[in-house]
Amino acid sequence: MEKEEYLDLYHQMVLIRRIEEAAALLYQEGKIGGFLHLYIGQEAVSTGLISARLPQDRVITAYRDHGVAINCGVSADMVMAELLGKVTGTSHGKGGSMHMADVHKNFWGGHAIVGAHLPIAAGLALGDQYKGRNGVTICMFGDGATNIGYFHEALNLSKVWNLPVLWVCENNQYGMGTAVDRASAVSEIRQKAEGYCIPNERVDGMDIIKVRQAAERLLADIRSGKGPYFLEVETYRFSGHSMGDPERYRKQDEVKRWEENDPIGIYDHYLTSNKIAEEAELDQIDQKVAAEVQASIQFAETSPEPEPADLYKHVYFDK
Amino acid sequence: MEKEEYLDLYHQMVLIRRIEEAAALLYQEGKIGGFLHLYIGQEAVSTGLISARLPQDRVITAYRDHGVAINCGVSADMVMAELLGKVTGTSHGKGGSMHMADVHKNFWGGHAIVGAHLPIAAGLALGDQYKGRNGVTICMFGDGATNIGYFHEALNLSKVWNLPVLWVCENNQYGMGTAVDRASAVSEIRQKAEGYCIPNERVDGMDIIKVRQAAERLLADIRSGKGPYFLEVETYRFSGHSMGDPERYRKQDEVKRWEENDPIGIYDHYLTSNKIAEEAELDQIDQKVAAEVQASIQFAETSPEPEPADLYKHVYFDK
Amino acid sequence: MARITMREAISRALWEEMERDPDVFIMGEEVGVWGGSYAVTKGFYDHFGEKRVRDTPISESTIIGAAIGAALTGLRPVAELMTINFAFSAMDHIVNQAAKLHYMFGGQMTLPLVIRTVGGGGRQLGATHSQTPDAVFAHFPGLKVVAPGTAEDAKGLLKSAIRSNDPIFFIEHATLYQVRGEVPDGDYTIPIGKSKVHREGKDVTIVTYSKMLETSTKAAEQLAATGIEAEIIDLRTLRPLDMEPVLASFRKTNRAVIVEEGWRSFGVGSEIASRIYEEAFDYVDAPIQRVAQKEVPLPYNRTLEQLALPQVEDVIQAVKEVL
Amino acid sequence: MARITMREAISRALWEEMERDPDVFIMGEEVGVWGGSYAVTKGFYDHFGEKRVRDTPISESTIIGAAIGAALTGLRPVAELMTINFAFSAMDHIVNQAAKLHYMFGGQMTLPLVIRTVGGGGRQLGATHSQTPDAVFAHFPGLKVVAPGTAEDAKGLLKSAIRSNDPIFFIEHATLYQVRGEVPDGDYTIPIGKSKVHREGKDVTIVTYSKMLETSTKAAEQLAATGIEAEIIDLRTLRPLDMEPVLASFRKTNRAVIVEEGWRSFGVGSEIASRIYEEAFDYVDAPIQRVAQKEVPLPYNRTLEQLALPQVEDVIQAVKEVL
Ligand SMILES: Cc1ncc(C[n+]2csc(CCOP(=O)(O)OP(=O)(O)O)c2C)c(N)n1
Ligand SMILES: Cc1ncc(C[n+]2csc(CCOP(=O)(O)OP(=O)(O)O)c2C)c(N)n1
Ligand SMILES: [Mg+2]
Ligand SMILES: [Mg+2]
Repeated sequence: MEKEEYLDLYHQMVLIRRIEEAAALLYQEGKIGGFLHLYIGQEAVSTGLISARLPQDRVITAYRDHGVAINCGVSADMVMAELLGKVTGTSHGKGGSMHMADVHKNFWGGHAIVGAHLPIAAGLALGDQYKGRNGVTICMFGDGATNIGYFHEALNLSKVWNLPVLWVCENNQYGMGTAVDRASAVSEIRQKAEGYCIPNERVDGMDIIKVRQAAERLLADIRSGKGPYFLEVETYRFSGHSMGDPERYRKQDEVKRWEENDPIGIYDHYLTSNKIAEEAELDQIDQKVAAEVQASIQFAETSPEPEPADLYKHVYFDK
Repeated sequence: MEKEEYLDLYHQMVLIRRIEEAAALLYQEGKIGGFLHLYIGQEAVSTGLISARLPQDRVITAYRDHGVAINCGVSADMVMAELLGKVTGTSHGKGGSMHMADVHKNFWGGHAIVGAHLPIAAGLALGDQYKGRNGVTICMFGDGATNIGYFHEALNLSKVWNLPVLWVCENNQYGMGTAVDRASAVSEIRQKAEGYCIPNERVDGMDIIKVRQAAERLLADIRSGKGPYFLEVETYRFSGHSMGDPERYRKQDEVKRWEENDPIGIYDHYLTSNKIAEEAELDQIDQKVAAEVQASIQFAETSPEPEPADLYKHVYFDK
Repeated sequence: MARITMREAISRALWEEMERDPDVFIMGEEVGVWGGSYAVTKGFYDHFGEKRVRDTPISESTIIGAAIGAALTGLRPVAELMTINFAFSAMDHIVNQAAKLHYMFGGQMTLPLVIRTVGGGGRQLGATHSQTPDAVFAHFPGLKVVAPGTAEDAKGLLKSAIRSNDPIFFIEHATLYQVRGEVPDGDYTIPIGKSKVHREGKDVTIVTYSKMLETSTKAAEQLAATGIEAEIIDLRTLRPLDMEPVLASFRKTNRAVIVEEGWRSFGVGSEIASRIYEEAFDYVDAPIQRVAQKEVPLPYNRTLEQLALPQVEDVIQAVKEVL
Repeated sequence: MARITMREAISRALWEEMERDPDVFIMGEEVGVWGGSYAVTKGFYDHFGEKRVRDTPISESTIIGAAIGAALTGLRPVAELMTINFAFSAMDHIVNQAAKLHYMFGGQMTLPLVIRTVGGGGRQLGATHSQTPDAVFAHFPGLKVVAPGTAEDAKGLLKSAIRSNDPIFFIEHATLYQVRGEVPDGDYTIPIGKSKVHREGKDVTIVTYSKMLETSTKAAEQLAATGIEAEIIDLRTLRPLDMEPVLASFRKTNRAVIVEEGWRSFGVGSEIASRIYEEAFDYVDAPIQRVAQKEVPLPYNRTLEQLALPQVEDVIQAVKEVL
């Protein structure tokens, strides 16, 4: 990687963090409605992964999607506008936090039914395979999602049809309040891939470099026709599952322990200790991000609401 | 086993075979309607398995259920009557071929939605665990059924909750016309159990002695609290998937090869070569079975149809 | 009598039934350690323990499937589907298994099963998380579908559901949990399959249930201020459907408005209207009006969402049209 | 024109569309090597190859989910669900995904997707395999639901469905496959969302679709022998619902009978009846009658099953009641 790209990754991670923090405040102010699932703590995962993709690679994820949108190149403005339900948002204000997408950025959403997007991901990959395009579909999902039937069916199909999918389980230790072991027969989620003969590995999701390197290697493998691969990424969400989570299911010192592995801190340290960047350069990015987030809020707040007539738009494509 | 039991197993296998043959004819005569899935070729599986159970062990299976019903102790009369849609049938003529059950024999059906009975089986086992009863639930299903999400969810739950279930996959090489490899990422189905840390093994399903021994051992293990176990049984259906199967998907010499391993022939040979029984004794059983089947047809044909008012019975239990 | 929220009413019903009968237990996502995603089972895990308050993996089919199996063995599971939107992920087990096993096996299997779930829009959760597809579940014979609109009914109906020997799909409304109502103390039941006059009136019959009972009541109050007395019938159960109170009211008012939160087409209102026409045709003075959700997937944006959902003014408007 | 079966008509529509557009492909259980469990795709695998005629594992959610994904990339999948009873195993993907993605993401995703499936009772398949729950699918905005009753319509509607850019749930009826009808040669389409006068008459309007078109036609013929001329409207599409021909006919006859194969409560008939009353109230001379399936899970026994299904005599009886 060139220095510029290193800094870009840092920028993305910090931007995600600050957008999420701003969103939390806007939620408390009642400007954002519905559910709001923050990505704080997991920034290294999608930033590392998606930065390794080629433009033809599709990305699809669950409802914890703001960060993923940013990594796919969606602007902070559009993310914020969607959170505020404005027409300028990714989904014209119709989707909200859980349903962001930008197909021109090859970002296929933001899906709120746990696990339901895995079969869709298989289909995206099928589309590329059918047309002889060399794109890979990157499909992200949580540990909890690996217990639903959709997971099983999609993984099986991907192997039987040798589809170009990178399955990425973001194991953040909990599905809502349920610790992995209380819901899953195996604690190392990657072991599930064995049941489909899908090659698999586990990587530290707090270290963006490790995620990035794994993603590069695996995307190349899949692109060369080797079929699906399963990557388990170990991570942690620093905030509650969504806003208003009583968090009775985990101890504060567990959270603290993980927070000591803050992916941004780790990357900051990596950049400075390897002399890739100076602290001052990073500070500058921090400041730029602060301004960007402010501007995005401004953009979102001044953007227009959808028209009443928009209610009836997009039910069908054909007239 | 005592000689009597050996002979009883032989009797059950032959009875199943002859009932199926008779059913095929009655179907052609139009006396049986709907779908009819024959168990011919797989008799050693359920006979071996179910003969090893204790009375408190529950059995549940898919739509290929006539043989299972017989092995559970349902009379040929009731099976035949159900096939003919008579009130004297296992399900009062309301279920038909695919939906036989006799809860007093701890036989919980006969389920026609592929894989849907696996979660139900987990629940049956949960019932016993909850009440501190030491019954094991034996759940049988096909190779094709292991591709649907229900399979995944049920196996996972059984492990997480340590439920007393014996999962039995009857791998008869095809789900309708689809060979195992064309639909499943793994050709050895038992490998799927690895994804749930469920101990597993594969057994020759054409040899009733092997099935029986495995079942005895595994039921004892499960009963002792060791949790679920996965048994793959290799077998073959000699007839089509159901009546009217064009059988374009398999070659006649493949069928022939398997027919040379006829489970009844193998068992016959086992009994005589080990001097457990004489050929004449077995012939006698064959004759007895022929009479039994004739009598069951007689019983079914002379049994009454349900009353028109029965249409509205059993929609609800409560008035 | 105490003035408690519907959340508390439901919670108490569950608690009392679990105390009463050791075969009653709860299973579902986040019902235990978390205390229920709508806090209905808060405190249950600590009190009843993990055997009777069972957190499940995210696997809706198997939540219902396993509950069916447990019910077949004689237990009385209360299976929770976090929201009705996820019921589609368990659809086969609800409509092909729970609704049919008793019948299909000639009555030998019995399923004392309650499926509790949460429906409704209005919280900006977007199209996949805001549905009120109650009519869909009510379409299947073999299932009973209950959807209370008051705290008192919620408690009494849930107790009946738990004691019943049939599979019951029990729909709570997310935005009613906070609503308070008078609830009798202690043990009481309300029969499943009985509609009820919720408010008396002589000029028009409003037929509704669940959340829309509140909306309709507000409309009735505003109408009363203009001299129009609406009678409100609360269906409470969608299957089996008790038309008697509806017809009795209609024979008196000769005019009806049906108010439901779900989509209009192939919804609850169409069934009620058809039944009124069939059974009280000679009493019809004006075309029956249906008030329902606009036929779009519910959008996130608050203004659009509210535009799509039936409002008090829509009810008033509809009443004026039938008068 | 040729007199072919509905099976052939559907088969030809698929064949011709696959020949016309290389992005059209078929996926589902047993569509390939077996040739389709109802023989609709017999010969396709050999001709088009396994890339375009894709046998899938038994995993309904993923058949629909993967078809959705492929459609999002611009392909035109025709996903087959062996029967509509198994659609419940894919319910989330049908109603929460296919029906909503276009709307929920503000129009940026488009799903040119056809879900073909087979419904209907009458073949002694028992409760889980004999359903006609068409109304359930028609309840969801975002989905289009088509259910042809003639070979000609089947071919023309399926072609339109394949060329459409919306998710379409296409319901064939198992007992219509053998029925022959005149079908124009070569390429033609029939627009989705258009009801049609199937038989002209002046005395009563029969509104129906799919298999019940046949039943209703038989009834009309018998009625004609007694001097009663029934006009039959074939809905063909349940969503979007085209009421115009229904209303036009009703304004002429002032009497209607709605005939559907599915359960009566919360079914198709209730919606049609409600709409007629709403939109042609002044023309109503007698309460509209619904003919539908008895509200029980369909039993295996032939006599009971036929008792539960709507028969020609039921239609005649209902017509006599409205006259
Ligand atoms: C089918 C379905 N069931 C339940 C839910 C409710 N729900 C939303 S998020 C969630 C937990 C998912 O956990 P995981 O997959 O680990 O993702 P994470 O939230 O940890 O990122 C649940 C149960 C849902 N949205 N969809
Ligand atoms: C959910 C569902 N999908 C499809 C079917 C149709 N179907 C019935 S049997 C069958 C094949 C099942 O194969 P397998 O599980 O191997 O059992 P086998 O018939 O070989 O005993 C299929 C696809 C069904 N009944 N249920
Ligand atoms: Mg998680
Ligand atoms: Mg098989």
